[in-house]
Amino acid sequence: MDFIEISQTALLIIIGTVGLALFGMFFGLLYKGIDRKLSAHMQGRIGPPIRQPFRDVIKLFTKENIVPENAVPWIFNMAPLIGLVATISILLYLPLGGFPPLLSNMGDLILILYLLIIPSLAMVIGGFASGSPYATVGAQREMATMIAYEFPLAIIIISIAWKLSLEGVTNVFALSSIVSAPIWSSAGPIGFIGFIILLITLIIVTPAELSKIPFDSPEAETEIAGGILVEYSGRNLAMFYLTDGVKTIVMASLIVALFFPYNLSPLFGFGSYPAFAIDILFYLVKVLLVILFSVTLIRVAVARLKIDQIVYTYWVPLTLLSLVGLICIMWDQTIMANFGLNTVFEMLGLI
Amino acid sequence: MSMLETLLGTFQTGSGFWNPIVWIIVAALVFLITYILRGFGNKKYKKGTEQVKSFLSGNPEYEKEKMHVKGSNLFWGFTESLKWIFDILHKMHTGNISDYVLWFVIVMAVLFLLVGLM
Amino acid sequence: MNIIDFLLQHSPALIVAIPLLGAFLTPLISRINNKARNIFVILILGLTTSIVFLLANDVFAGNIHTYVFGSQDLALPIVRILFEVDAMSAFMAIIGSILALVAVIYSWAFIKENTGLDKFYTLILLTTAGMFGMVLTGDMFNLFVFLEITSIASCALIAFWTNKGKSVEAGFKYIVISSIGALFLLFAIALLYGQYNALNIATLANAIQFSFLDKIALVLLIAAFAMKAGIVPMHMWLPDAYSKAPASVTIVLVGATQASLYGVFRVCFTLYGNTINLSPASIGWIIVLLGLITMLLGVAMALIQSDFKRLIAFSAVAEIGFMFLGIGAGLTVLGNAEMMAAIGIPAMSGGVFHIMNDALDIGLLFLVAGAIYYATRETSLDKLGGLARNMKYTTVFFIIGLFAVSGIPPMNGFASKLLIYESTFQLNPILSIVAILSSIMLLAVFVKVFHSVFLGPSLPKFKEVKEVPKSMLIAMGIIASIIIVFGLFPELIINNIVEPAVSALVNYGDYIREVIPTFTGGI
Amino acid sequence: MIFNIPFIAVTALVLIGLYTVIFRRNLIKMVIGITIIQSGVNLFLITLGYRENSVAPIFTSLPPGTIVPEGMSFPVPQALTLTSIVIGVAVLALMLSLIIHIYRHYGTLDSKEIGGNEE
Repeated sequence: MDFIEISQTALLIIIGTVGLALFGMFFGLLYKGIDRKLSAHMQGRIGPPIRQPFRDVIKLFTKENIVPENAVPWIFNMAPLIGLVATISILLYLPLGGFPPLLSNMGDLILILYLLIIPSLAMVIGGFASGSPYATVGAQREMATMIAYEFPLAIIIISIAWKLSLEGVTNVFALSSIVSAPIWSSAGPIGFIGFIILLITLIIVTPAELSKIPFDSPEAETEIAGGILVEYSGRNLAMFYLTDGVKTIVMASLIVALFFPYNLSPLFGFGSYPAFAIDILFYLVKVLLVILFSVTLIRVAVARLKIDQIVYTYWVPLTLLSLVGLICIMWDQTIMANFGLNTVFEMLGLI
Repeated sequence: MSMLETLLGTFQTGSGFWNPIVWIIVAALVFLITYILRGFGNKKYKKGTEQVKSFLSGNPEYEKEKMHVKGSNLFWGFTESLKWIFDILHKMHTGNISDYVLWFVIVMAVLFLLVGLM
Repeated sequence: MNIIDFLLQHSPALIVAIPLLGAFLTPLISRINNKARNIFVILILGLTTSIVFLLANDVFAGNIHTYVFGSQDLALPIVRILFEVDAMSAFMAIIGSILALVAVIYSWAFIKENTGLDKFYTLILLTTAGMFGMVLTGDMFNLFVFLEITSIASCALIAFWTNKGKSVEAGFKYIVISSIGALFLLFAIALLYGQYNALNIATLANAIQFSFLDKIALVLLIAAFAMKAGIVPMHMWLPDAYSKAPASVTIVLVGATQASLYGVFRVCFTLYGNTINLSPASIGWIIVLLGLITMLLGVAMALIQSDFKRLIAFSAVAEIGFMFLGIGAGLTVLGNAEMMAAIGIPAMSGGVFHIMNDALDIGLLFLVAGAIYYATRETSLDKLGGLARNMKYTTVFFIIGLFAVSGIPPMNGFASKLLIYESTFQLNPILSIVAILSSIMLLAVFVKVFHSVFLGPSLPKFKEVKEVPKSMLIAMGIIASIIIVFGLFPELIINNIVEPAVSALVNYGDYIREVIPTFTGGI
Repeated sequence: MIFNIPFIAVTALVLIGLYTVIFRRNLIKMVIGITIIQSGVNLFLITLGYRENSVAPIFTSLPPGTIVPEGMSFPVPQALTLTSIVIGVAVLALMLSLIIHIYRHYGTLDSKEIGGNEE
């Protein structure tokens, strides 16, 4: 690698980073607006205009940025920034539309799993740093929720990687390999059921990852007055607001990349720029659908759970569900070879 | 140049990658962007007024010790829903030296069984 | 012959001899004054550390060092004691030397107000010497002797604050449990000696048959070493000992515990390496299973602790589970070249790297806990709070330790855990899932500490608390900077330090061939 | 059969010692238990060194007609046992001195009473 190549790569990464940061923030807020509008319509309200989140951010920027006297100022101010930075950096490892990940060979699925922890961790630490009892209660709830949903999430990610490793895919944790070998194509009938179970689990994990109803007890406005965010105001709150938006995009893109990595351009036979355009559009539609199902619908349909109920939900029913998914996939792989439908038919003398 | 490449090298696990330096560079870049963005916001607030008091739904503030949630009260929801596990664990740790030796003997017996079955 | 070559040639003996000599000179030196004694001890350990690095540099290049005390004649293999240093030994010695050096630097201010410090430093040097002896020796009985030296010295250190009942009690528990463990170890050594008339690890490994008695010996060895390493459910002495000892002792104890861990791996890979393929998976799976239980129970217990040091001790237990998982996964595929390259080597690299990372991370956290104790005389999480204002540097070091121990990128813990997750899942997906879960719970554990010690409103009773003295900050700074460097350049560390250690364990034949040139197995 | 008696004694001593450590609540008795285990292990070591009709391995005063080295009993187990006894004494002294301290602090030697400190 010579100097020119390195500088070209560096330039690409810099431009890509800036672009993705702006992309993430813009679409995060846009989807937030769409989500609010849709849920309002589902509840028979008119709802705010779609550009309302942008106005909210601008409004927050003009408000006073209060640092409470019980807070530890440097941690209190740093936490929102760190959260936003970590969230945006995940976008660089995710394939968006027809584009491969910008840093495709420099980070993998486990890294994304860990980077997804950082925004929640930043919120937790920010909440603890506010020094308010409400925020502390909210923050410890957020941490408990995090441990809770990480169990099924780990099962999902490891199951997918395990399945791919049996298919002989190299670098099974790299997003680019997962996208290039969609999991549905290699699964048998039982494995297919297994993956559907995993998809359902992941869709239920998403609201907790994003602190949305029914898993929003860390922020529960009606009981602990906003919880983690109770002491935040002004630009610090705006940072958390943006983090939330970007994180929605990240989670939706992750689901899209893991389960629906298909593109439209091969279907139409487009190349070059039309292909980019149609793939990006298709990707945005997929993200919208994922958000519709995993955030909006669940949010409208279900009421908030208590914190011990959240932990129970994730550690018992959902973990068991995802383990069933895992077992289905393992069964598909090992037992179908010996006791598959063909063998069963043969044993019954049908073939 | 080779030195630079070694330092920038991606860490390969056989199934994935991790390049800390590039992540640091990217994160620094994003930090710069967000920091500038944050700079557009209003910096001021009124120090020493009612504003900086903790929000307690209008209740008067307690003394500082009571405002600090104690360490052993954290993660209530988690310990509550998995209470039976923690109860068993608590019973296991008696703090009695005889029990420590007993556990050692039990583990040895189990290992004897496992290795003997081999 | 120039001095470097001379030092290198005699380094295995010098690494043990210098701290041992220093230990008994310390009471004499402290007659002069306290400062001279402190400088003397730091110099002794600095010298030892530099010799360790010198030796390690040579060993990592591929040379196994042997050092013979007694008969040079190979025909009488028993009438001598052999030190044999391969890359794994050197790796453990590096960890031990760093921890010991940091411990004495930290002690300068931390333990200044206590009496009986000449004995304190003597015991620290003795523990260190015992630890080095354990990892460098090539002789089973010698291993037992060094284990006992380490146990006795560290027991006295745990009970150093004899004015506290709990410390004495913890020391008593430690000596009871470790002497029983050591006796069973001796029993196992006697079983091996009775059959093969040898005590040398390489000679034994060459001759071993995996007979019924060998199996008994294996169980006794694994159980005894695993107990000394703190494997659940034999871990209960560890939180007592770690939490009641002074912080600078705890960090030496971490090294001593890991020397026992080294014992497990040396026994499984080298001593029984040639025969373990007779029962390919079982021993490895037992180790993996112990690792999983250790991880989950350790972290679950840590979650409900309300004492700072006890909580860190339980997470240290959980961390040991990760090493057992990684290296045990390698043991399950030992002797299968294809699986070894795909699963074993990455998993073991993760496990071995994690030994180093755990020593640094847990060490740093214990030092922070010690600093908090020094500043406030308090370790209960229910009584502390709001210290981030008074102790900024300590807070930063704690945040580094928090991120490192829970494996948040870009710290060193992430690299080793990544290796473990991304290799063990091929054996069984459950292994990785449990590992990821425990890692997240470790994060929760330390976030709880972060809140209850550093954050929250500033409490009136801690208004006067000041930052700890410079020597403690320097000690914490050394470890923190190593953590960051390891986190930023994991590839360099893996290639240059971890990989040789892993291949020393996997290619156990080289270790045996160094003594028995005719040995043919273990390629 | 007669040669198995030492091994039976070793097993018995180790088991008695373990029983004492696990089921006795007095710390002094537990220490005695550890000493019994130690005696068992030492006996085991010394038994291994036994060789029928052998002489002491002192080269300068061998009785005439001794086969070297087969006719001599091997010195290593004795050396091991001696080392082990020395270590045992050190451990014993340490344990007893700690017990004195424990008695001063707690006023009792009951392991259940001093033990129950787990948070």
